[in-house]
Amino acid sequence: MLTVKFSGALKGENKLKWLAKVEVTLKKAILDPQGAAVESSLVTMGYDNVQQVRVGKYLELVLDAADRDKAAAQVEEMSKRLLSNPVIEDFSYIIQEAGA
Amino acid sequence: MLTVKFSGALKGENKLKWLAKVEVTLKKAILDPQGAAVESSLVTMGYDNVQQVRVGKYLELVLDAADRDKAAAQVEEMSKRLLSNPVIEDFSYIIQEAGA
Amino acid sequence: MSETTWRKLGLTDREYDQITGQMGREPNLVELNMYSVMWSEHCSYKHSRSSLRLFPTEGPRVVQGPGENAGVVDIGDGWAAVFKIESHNHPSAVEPYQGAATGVGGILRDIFTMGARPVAFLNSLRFGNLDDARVRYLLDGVVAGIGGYGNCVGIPTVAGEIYFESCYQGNPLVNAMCVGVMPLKRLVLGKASGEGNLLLLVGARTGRDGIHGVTFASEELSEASEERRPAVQVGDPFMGKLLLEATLETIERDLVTGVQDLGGAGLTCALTETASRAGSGVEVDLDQVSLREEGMHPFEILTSESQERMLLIVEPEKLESVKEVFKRWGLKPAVLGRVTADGMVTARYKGEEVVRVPAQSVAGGSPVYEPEAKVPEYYSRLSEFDPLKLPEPDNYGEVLLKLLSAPDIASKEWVWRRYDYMVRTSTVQGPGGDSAVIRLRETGKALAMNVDGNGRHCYLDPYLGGMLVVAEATRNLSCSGALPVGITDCLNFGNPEKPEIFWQFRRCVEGMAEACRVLEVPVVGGNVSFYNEVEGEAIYPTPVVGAVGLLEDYRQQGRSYFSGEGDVICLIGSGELSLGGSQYLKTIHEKTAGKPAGIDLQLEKVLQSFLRSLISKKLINSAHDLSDGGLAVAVAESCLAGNCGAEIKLAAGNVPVNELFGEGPSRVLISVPATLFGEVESYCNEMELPLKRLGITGGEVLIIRSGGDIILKLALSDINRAYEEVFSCIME
Amino acid sequence: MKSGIVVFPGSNCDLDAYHLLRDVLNEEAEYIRHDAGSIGDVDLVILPGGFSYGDYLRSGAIARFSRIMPAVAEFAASGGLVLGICNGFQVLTEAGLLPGALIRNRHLQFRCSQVYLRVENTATPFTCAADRDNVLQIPIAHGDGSYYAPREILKDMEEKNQVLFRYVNSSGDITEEANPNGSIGNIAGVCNESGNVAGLMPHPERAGEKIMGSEDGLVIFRSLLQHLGKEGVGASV
Ligand SMILES: Nc1ncnc2c1ncn2[C@@H]1O[C@H](COP(=O)(O)OP(=O)(O)O)[C@@H](O)[C@H]1O
Ligand SMILES: [Mg+2]
Repeated sequence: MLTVKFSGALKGENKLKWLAKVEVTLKKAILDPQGAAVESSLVTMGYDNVQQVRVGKYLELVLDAADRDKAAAQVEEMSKRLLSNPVIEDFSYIIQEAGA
Repeated sequence: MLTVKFSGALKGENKLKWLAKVEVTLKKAILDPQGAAVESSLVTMGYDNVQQVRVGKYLELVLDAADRDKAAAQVEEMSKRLLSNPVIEDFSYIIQEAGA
Repeated sequence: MSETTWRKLGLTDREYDQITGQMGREPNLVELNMYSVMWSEHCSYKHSRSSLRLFPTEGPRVVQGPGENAGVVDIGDGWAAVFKIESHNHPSAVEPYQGAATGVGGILRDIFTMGARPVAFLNSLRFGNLDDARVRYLLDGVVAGIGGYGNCVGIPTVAGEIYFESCYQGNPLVNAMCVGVMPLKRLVLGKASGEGNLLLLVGARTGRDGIHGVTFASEELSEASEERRPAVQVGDPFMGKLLLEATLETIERDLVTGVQDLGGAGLTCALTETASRAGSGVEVDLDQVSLREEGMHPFEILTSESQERMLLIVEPEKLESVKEVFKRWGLKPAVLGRVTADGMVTARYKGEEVVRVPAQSVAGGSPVYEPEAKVPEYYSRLSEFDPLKLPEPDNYGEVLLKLLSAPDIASKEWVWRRYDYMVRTSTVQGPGGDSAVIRLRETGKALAMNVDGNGRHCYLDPYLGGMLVVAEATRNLSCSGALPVGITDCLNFGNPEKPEIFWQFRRCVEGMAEACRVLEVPVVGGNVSFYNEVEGEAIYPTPVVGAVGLLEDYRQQGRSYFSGEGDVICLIGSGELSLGGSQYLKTIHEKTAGKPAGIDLQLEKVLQSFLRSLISKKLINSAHDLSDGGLAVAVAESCLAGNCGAEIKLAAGNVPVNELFGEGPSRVLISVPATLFGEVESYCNEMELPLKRLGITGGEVLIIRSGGDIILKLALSDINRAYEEVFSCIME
Repeated sequence: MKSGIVVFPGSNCDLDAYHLLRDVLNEEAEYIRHDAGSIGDVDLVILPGGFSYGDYLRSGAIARFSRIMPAVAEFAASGGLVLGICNGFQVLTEAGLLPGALIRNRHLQFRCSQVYLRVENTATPFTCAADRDNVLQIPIAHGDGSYYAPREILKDMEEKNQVLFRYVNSSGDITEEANPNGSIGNIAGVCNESGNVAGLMPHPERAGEKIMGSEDGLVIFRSLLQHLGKEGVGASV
């Protein structure tokens, strides 16, 4: 399999560590039975002012990249290819500096 | 079962809608088999600059509350009681205005 | 070393003195930690060892009895069955999903460690009352965890049992059993033998999880248990599956000398036990252990209970081949050190020697206690209770429906449909029958298996209860036509340092041992779980027996349900009955009291062998063991599973409530094709076994007469509703 | 017929498929490792059930990046027959070789039980030996088996007869109660546009012997044999 190597870009001195936080949620059009189950549990527990509970995934990862844009581009790509399934899910992410 | 009712507080006119976003992650010391599997998959896919992948849960919910503090207090309580298991998980959340 | 240090680690002053005596010096902190975990109740069996010696552990088929990771029994054709049961009660009480999942993962490793291919999981569960939301949460989590691990590793979960009593409210029982098979010649033991052989650690990386898990299992649950939370581990069934396949491959290819899984007490247990079993020593370098966290102290590395790890003993020439096998499964073994001849476990860390302890002393030098036993105050008081003094119910049909919908008796399909019980396409009898049956493709034979326990009986009369549980477990096998070949047991009790609890324990073991002797089934392994108490309140004494039997032909297993119109229904076996400790008393009168019916073990033995021969001669269509709820429940269950009604008649003059709902051992309901009845009857006379002709199968109703009067008449559909729907209604 | 059964780390129904093909049907079968570069000379590729990579992240998500998958895609593109069972079906949807996705069962629980299926299209290599009115009894065992596809895609699939199996009751009716997992349109199995790649959540390989409770799963393998027989076994290679 031909794989894309990112490490090359990092060999420079200005390689930095970034923390990416990715949220993956079911598309709005898709029924979310987990969210519904959590909502009904919350209501039975007495929290009857709660609505529209949705349950998704939260991923954190650290990556090396020369700058924030490069980090973001890679996170975007990984999210599309592996971390989410575009048929059923949306994703969003933020990138923070994670120190050297 | 004695249940805590929150709806009472909301009967007033200044009832607002809040959007809570809750992230639930395994405690740092606890093994995260999913994170490990995702990490090694990313590495074989060529993203070998990625480390420390952790997979958790992401929850979104809308609740009525008179003010942000009240909303936060309730989200905190629900997170402890139901949304996470404090034995193995940590959680964090943010509260946003969701409109009326 | 100050006394607070060892006391904090759960060691008594005397035990500390014994340690210094055996070592010839004071231990350092790392060594003391190793002693602390290995001398904990969970690992050292210090309060139970002398009682366990009562079990008969030998027999013509026994290849390996207690003392190894699992028992091994010869099943002919050069094949062996390997099985063991283990508890994971305390972890499941605080994190039900992971507690149960890691329990399953742990027992799985005990089986493939021996070289056997695991073929089935079973489990025995106890919870508090289902009207408590926390109990429902625990049940749901435990079931999901058992399925989560078992389904993922691809081994069917085929049988189990679940009971609900308030004594388990804060301390549920989660006992998991695994059965494997292997060619006899493949057997490997957990021994570090051969000076110069290498020690390899493989599997998950080592983290801080589960440090002092065994001490957690060796104390009562309390508020403080919450702070022990790191003792809860997360299972990784995917890693478990890789380890299983890779380890079996190295064993098949004869690449390893010894194998030991890492369970309770982690590396400490694995190193000291493998060395002590072989009479050797080991020398390891802790820097080679691949860690998940930075800054772990040597004692943490040595006592971590991180899951999914194995220790292999390998001849140096075979190292590369072993590495190559693991590599193909995505795993990388680390060479920790080597086997020595000096009887010591030596560990180095960052170039310094941090441990040097005698292996025999750590693994087997703990004191053996002979605790005081005392008959509890409740014993005679409860046994004086006479259930027959209670008013006779006025509607037997209603009572039966109530019993069938009691969570103890009701269908557990809600539970077992969450387990993949079919994977490996060898489950020829899955959950729901008297025992599960797994065919062996290689030989055309089959293994029957089941788990049984009855805390109520053991509470009311531990000696009798101990006999009853062995009798019932093996009887269930015989009802499937299988010859019992061995049992494994899990002894769940309260705090053995309390004389009343130790009395329960001792008497149960004595009863079990006696039954095993008479019925000629050896105990080939097991587990003891003490300290099942919450704030001083103990659970019922709950020994659980996992039994394994052999069927010569997998196509010949007996069925437990009626399968055709016009068959003669009979009851064979003992006539002794009692409502004492019965399900009737519990469900209808909310009472646990009275004397359970006694057992004649000789009669039991004859009955079981008679049943097996009825089945192998194809003389009967079904055989169903009479257990909780007595005759009425057994008949109803036989009707339901085969969707076939029945009409039966009780002898006039007896008390109907006792006849219908009384419980007693050595009783089996059979259905016989009308044309074969004469033959069965005379065969039964020949064996001097009592036989009572009760009625006939057919129709869509269950009718029970006493004398001439119909005392119970229910449509199968109503019976079905009571039996099937309760569980999902409560849980969803 | 020669089958290649792909073994991913965590596959666990590979043995069952192998056993059915070899011991019950007396056909050739071999295992193909997930890290093999090619699939060799086979008539049928089976992606078996199980928990590839523990089903971590999403069922099938990690397996679909295995080294063997480009070869499977190539085999499919050249008209080769590919059958995904349960986890194998999930892998095929993740890889885009079949439309749609499999999400958490509606009731959120793993479910192991016998179900009934109706064959919706008998003109494919996987179903040509079936009768349209036949109701098949085949077991399921999965936690993520709820089939989903966006409306437009579903419409397109229906038009092209890509729905192969639907969950029905024992009399063959599509009902809510007969749907064990909340699948859209009771869909239990689908194929690609050209009909040579199919996936289903139920386990036909577990329904191949009476003693296992049903032999109805054999119809799928008999179809494949019939189809290949017509074309001549191995003729395409
Ligand atoms: N109740 C029992 N009956 C028979 N054997 C027992 C019992 N309890 C423990 N044993 C035996 O003692 C040995 C040690 O048990 P244990 O520490 O649970 O093993 P492991 O660490 O492999 O799980 C095993 O061989 C086990 O079979
Ligand atoms: Mg062991």
